[in-house]
Amino acid sequence: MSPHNQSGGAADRPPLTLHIPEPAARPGETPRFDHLTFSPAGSIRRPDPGVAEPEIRDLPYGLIRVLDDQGQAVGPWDPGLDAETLRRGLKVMAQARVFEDRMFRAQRQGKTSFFMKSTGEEAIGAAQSMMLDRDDMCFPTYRVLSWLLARDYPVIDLVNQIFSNARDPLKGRQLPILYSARKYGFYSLSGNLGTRFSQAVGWAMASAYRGDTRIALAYVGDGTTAEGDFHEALTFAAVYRAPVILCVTNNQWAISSFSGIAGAETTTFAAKAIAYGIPGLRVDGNDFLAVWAATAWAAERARTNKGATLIEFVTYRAAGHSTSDDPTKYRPMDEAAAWPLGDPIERLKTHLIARGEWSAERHTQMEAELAEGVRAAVKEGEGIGTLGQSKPPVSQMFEDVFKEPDWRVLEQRRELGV
Amino acid sequence: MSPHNQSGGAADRPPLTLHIPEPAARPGETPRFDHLTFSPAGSIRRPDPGVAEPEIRDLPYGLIRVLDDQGQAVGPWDPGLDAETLRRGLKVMAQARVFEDRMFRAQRQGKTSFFMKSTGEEAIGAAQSMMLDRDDMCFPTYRVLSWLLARDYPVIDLVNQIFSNARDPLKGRQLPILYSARKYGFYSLSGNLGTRFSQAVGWAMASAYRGDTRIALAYVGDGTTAEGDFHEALTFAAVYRAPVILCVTNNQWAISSFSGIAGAETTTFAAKAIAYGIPGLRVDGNDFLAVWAATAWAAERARTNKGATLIEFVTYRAAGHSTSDDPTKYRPMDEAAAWPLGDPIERLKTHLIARGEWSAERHTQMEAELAEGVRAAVKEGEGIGTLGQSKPPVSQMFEDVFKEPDWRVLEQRRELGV
Amino acid sequence: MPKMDMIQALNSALDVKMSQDPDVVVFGEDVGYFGGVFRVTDGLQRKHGLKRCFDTPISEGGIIATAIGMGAYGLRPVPEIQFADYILPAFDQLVSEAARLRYRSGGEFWAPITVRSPYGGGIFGGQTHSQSPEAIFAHVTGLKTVIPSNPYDAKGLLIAAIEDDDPVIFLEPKRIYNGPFDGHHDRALKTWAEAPGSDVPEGHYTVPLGKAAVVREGREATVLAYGTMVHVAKSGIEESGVDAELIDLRSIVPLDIDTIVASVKKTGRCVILHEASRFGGFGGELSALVQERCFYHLKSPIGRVAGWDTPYPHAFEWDYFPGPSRLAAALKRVMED
Amino acid sequence: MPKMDMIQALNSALDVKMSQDPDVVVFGEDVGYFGGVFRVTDGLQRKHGLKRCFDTPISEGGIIATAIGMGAYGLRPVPEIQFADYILPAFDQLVSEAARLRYRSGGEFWAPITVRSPYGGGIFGGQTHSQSPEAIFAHVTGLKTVIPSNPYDAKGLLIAAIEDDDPVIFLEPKRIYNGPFDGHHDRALKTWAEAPGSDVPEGHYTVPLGKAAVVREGREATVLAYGTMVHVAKSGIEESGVDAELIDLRSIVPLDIDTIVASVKKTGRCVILHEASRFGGFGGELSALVQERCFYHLKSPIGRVAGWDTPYPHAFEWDYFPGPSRLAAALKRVMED
Ligand SMILES: Cc1ncc(C[n+]2csc(CCOP(=O)(O)OP(=O)(O)O)c2C)c(N)n1
Ligand SMILES: Cc1ncc(C[n+]2csc(CCOP(=O)(O)OP(=O)(O)O)c2C)c(N)n1
Ligand SMILES: [Mg+2]
Ligand SMILES: [Mg+2]
Repeated sequence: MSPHNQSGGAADRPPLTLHIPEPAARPGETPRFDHLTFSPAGSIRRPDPGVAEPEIRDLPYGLIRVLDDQGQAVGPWDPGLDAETLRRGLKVMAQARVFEDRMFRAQRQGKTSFFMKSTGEEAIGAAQSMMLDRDDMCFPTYRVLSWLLARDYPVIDLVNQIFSNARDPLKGRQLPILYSARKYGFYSLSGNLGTRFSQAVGWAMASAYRGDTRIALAYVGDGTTAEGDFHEALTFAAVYRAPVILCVTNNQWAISSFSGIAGAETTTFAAKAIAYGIPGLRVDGNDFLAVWAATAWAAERARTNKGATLIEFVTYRAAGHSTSDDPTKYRPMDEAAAWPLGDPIERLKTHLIARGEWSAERHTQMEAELAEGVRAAVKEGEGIGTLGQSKPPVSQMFEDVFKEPDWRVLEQRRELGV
Repeated sequence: MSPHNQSGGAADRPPLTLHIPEPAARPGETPRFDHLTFSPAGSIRRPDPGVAEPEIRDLPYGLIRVLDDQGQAVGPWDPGLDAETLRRGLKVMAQARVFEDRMFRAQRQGKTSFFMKSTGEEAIGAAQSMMLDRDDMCFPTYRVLSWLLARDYPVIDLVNQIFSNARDPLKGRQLPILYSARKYGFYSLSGNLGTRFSQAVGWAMASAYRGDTRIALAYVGDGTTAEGDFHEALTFAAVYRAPVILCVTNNQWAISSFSGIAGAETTTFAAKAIAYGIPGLRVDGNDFLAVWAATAWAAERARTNKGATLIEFVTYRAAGHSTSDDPTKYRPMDEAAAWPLGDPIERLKTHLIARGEWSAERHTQMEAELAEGVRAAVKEGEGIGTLGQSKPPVSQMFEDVFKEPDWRVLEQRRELGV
Repeated sequence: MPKMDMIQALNSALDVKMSQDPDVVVFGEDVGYFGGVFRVTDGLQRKHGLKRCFDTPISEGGIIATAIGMGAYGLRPVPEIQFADYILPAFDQLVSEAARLRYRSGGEFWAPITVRSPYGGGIFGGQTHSQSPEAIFAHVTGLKTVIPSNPYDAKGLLIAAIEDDDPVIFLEPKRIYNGPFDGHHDRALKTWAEAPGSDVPEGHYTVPLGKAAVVREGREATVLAYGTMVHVAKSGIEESGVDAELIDLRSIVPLDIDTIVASVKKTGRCVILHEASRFGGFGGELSALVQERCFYHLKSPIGRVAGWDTPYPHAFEWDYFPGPSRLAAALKRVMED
Repeated sequence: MPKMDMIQALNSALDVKMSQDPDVVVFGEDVGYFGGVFRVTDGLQRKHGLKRCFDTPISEGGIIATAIGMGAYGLRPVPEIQFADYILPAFDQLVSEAARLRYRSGGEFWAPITVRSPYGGGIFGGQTHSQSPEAIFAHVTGLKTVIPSNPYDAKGLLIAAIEDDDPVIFLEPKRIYNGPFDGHHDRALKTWAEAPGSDVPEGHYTVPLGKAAVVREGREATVLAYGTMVHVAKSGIEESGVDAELIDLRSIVPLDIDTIVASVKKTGRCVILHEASRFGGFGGELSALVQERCFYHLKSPIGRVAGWDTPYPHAFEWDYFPGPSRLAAALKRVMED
């Protein structure tokens, strides 16, 4: 007999049990966020961006915040931005919110097939778009409309894309909001999750290969971190020290599943950086200043050939997942209101007012102007046509499969008579 | 103008450069391992297996070792095994080495198509196979022959599989050494890397789902950790607290690429555990006692519903990658000899001799007996036939595609006349 | 007998099997508490418990790998992939592992998994919520691929798939979840209650894999279809005025070659209809098989009507979708030739 | 003109392009210092530098994703996947991303990548070093798939693929890397030096994608083949005694339909030969196309000779491999029918 089972036969052992994570609260229950750590604003040290990774393995477990509960900017991460910049950020965020509310209704009115909002998460795209260079490239998710708005992407082009009408810049080929806007540093979106995260690394490697100065930024949601692409992106980014900022937008939910199903029951997403020996920052995603500061830190690292940074933005998906979703089916109705990090627009507004650089009146007026601008753009888009009433020429269905069409496409065009 | 490019236009920036990791030494150079940390034997603390993960985030950066340079077992990880068990382990390792050397030659003699050795890594499969229960399941790589030998898998069956002959237990369908041995707790191997790592998690979840007591063990090589499957395995294991031990056999090389290409230039594979909030142990893979102890620790955790552990075994692939490989093309000829953790067989032998439980003579005699046993089995296998001279009935090519053949297979059998 | 739509029928199949067999376990993205984005797993977690119907990380590769491991242990996992477009990250697990496990292990291990996934177009889902990937599965030795076209079949086939000891890709035509869409997108959608195939027994029954159904008998031509296209074919045949026999393949692997060949030998003409893009699609295999076995009976070339060889385009849904008129035109063509 | 084998010709293509175009970058598992397990990238790192030919992590998904990102930036990446069996972990990146990027972005982004990968059987590589996955790529709108059969074409096609602005899957029949294997495994392997197609110019030239080659003219039947099977077809035709025309497709997407149709219209008979398993293989599409376009010229059913519908089995290499005798038998069958 071989000396197996030294530790006792199976018979003595207690039965195993399968653990299935469950969120703290379901509909009808009181919202709770005690599984999350929220460090006080200003409490996390800001190491030099050139710091070696072993020195900062605590950072993924803290929460970098600049704006405190009174709207003051505090601590070492305060990026010291001027009021002009902040007002611009505020406007971009407010515009995103107004636009999305409007288009959500348009979808409900049957003007398009589908829509998604970024409510509560507007600070992320806005601050990062403003902070980075024009020729850097963002590999977006569907929740970073504010990136485009911060770069003055024409609202009418958004509307036309969403309506898939004759002026749709994507020629009727894409689901609403899956924009592509090369000139605005906004890579082609697609419905499948995760796959562009690793492409961003390749893009950044190409910039480094050429000896250029452009860096890349990429997003995934908390849920999407579980895809293999996430790991591949981090691995390649770390191995080749790619100049890329890899961001996890942890909005607590992935459609109906909470962040614990994605692996955050007992740890943070920022901590995933440690696996790869790169810095991981955990940042208040509803704090425009903290987002900016963390991005600037990571960008400096990238631009000085120190390689990639992983940033987790802690935020909350205040709206439903999409127009196809009803979040009251799986989480407390008032969970958004209970979210401890508040609303990014309110927080920046409060800060500006506290600085004497903004007022409730100016805010109201700004919102009215933004609403008017959006209304005008939507009207213009409706004039061209909503989904089904207007579309690009059907020949566009057959273009761009390849650079040059092959006989199949030519024959099939003939068959359809277009 | 929007306030972009605050941090300066691209023109001011220094050019980026692409970093490509390179090993410390190439052919003709002096072997160097200074990128690795080797803690002294006995120096790493042994926390209670029930410990919470945040308490042990230092462990992935140390190296758990029991046998010191004099062959003494030292420190808290000493599993306190009796000499009988250790002699058995020694024998299994020696048998693996003798067998592989013999079959490597057989391949060179044209008796089969392909072969791979585990030289220098025998302690891992041997200790883990002996330590775990008979009804636990190993999801192997092609370098854990010692697992099977430790469970007395018949050598003749190995030989027949390698020769793909009429008695091949896998019916001629698999490349040599891609064994499957359910009764021996050895899951079906396949040529594609990584994919079984995540299946092991499902297997372990099934055991927990049923309330059984069986746990799973899975291996990947250092190179294979870069596959998406690795991340998926760790994610599911962590989320569902699966009773599984996930092992990375870091033998420094992946065919011709060194561990830095897999992401270990500035960190360890064990540290990947931190990303998932599970324990990560970094263990001397050439130290039979350390392998045993770490496995026992992780098994206890798994069996008490504390979930998964990631173990990195630091070892060295002393032979070429396979019979198709010539390692002198890409690494120093004498790198194996310079490996700081020595040879697992020599180290256990020295320990047993130091304990007065073994002798050089007994060792020589054992090796002779093992060689004789292997020779006899190979002879027997050759009697049945080597590759091309003997094979299972051709009808076996058509069996087991599905449980029941469909008309395609039936027709094609008829067409081939079998 | 109760009336069920496709979703209810599929839900009932899962419920029946979970009630009968403790080894049946259901998981996937949003399938647990929420009950699935298409509601197919609605109520199963509440009824059968957290561990028998649960949410997974967004990791299709991980979902299928986990299912294979569970299947190898002895369970009968029924993972859901939220959209068939998202099976691709798990393609390697399906092809290199699930499909090959029994063969390569000499029969020691196998993966009795049933991968459910909504597929197909017609819902303005754009490029990644509309695709029909069945051809790439059909080519993989060791995988079965099943596609129901009505509630009765959906339930019976799903139960058969779960009970099958081989890996089954179970593609659910999402366009007909709620009613038998016949391609006339400008008309009101019929409900299942008014349509055949919606009388669904509450309890256990199976529809065997590998048996096609002759949905409409005819003498002049044979139409081969599956999924949503069965309904499109019905209305296309009507529009054409051709007395065509309509065969609902129900499973493409195993394929009911006998029923196909018997029909084409009778009619002498054949049109194949599928949503997937045409080139390299499953229609090619069907055409080749029919041609090989019925060559001397064929009066005209076998026709194929399919999606165009482009990605699936949002605004051009109805230009892309192979609707009844395109089938009718093809039928007329095979009659003229 | 120098004589080259396939490996030398492919290496030369890479070298030529790397010398001409700084945007061409080569990477993959073991391709850097070592030069690739089949030696196709041998010497490129030494000559062109560490950054232009380098090793990658073992992560096919990551390799292709990285290549796509680089391609979108403006480079022309030529990633290697060590064996075509291992493309599958990258299948999603190829299908959902590389193939669709140009279309979905309205032409703003595209992925000018060339994915090289050794494929096919005949080397006792067992299940996962022998497969022929071309059919699943051929079905993907937006991907091109190229398969050379001799050194001259290999170099010219690879250069054309690298210069092409669309994603190209470049499958290298590994069985003929060193010589034109004709399926007679019991005879000594010919070297390329003795065979046609081995005179390979040192410098730049292209063989256009989408142009088949008529390798042998014939009057009685048409044989369609690619890769290793071109050589098998030659010897199978000889064995059959049939005066068959042999067409080497060279690329299956784009497909040279005109050459195929012209030949079958001339001969009236057709046999398709490929290594991949038969059901759902690319032979189905070819058969369907030929049947659709040449129906009234066909004198007998189109034949298909292919791998059996089983996984690729180690010991049964030559029972599985569709060798010359199986082709000869099929040719005789189409002549008799
Ligand atoms: C590969 C893939 N799998 C599944 C889906 C379906 N799906 C769309 S969004 C979503 C949830 C994503 O959650 P998260 O990553 O947290 O992003 P969030 O929506 O919260 O911003 C899922 C499962 C998909 N689009 N792609
Ligand atoms: C999916 C996949 N990709 C690539 C290969 C080719 N390959 C076989 S072994 C190997 C190296 C593996 O290295 P590692 O994981 O370190 O294991 P080791 O051989 O060192 O034990 C490679 C690249 C493969 N078999 N499967
Ligand atoms: Mg989320
Ligand atoms: Mg290794």
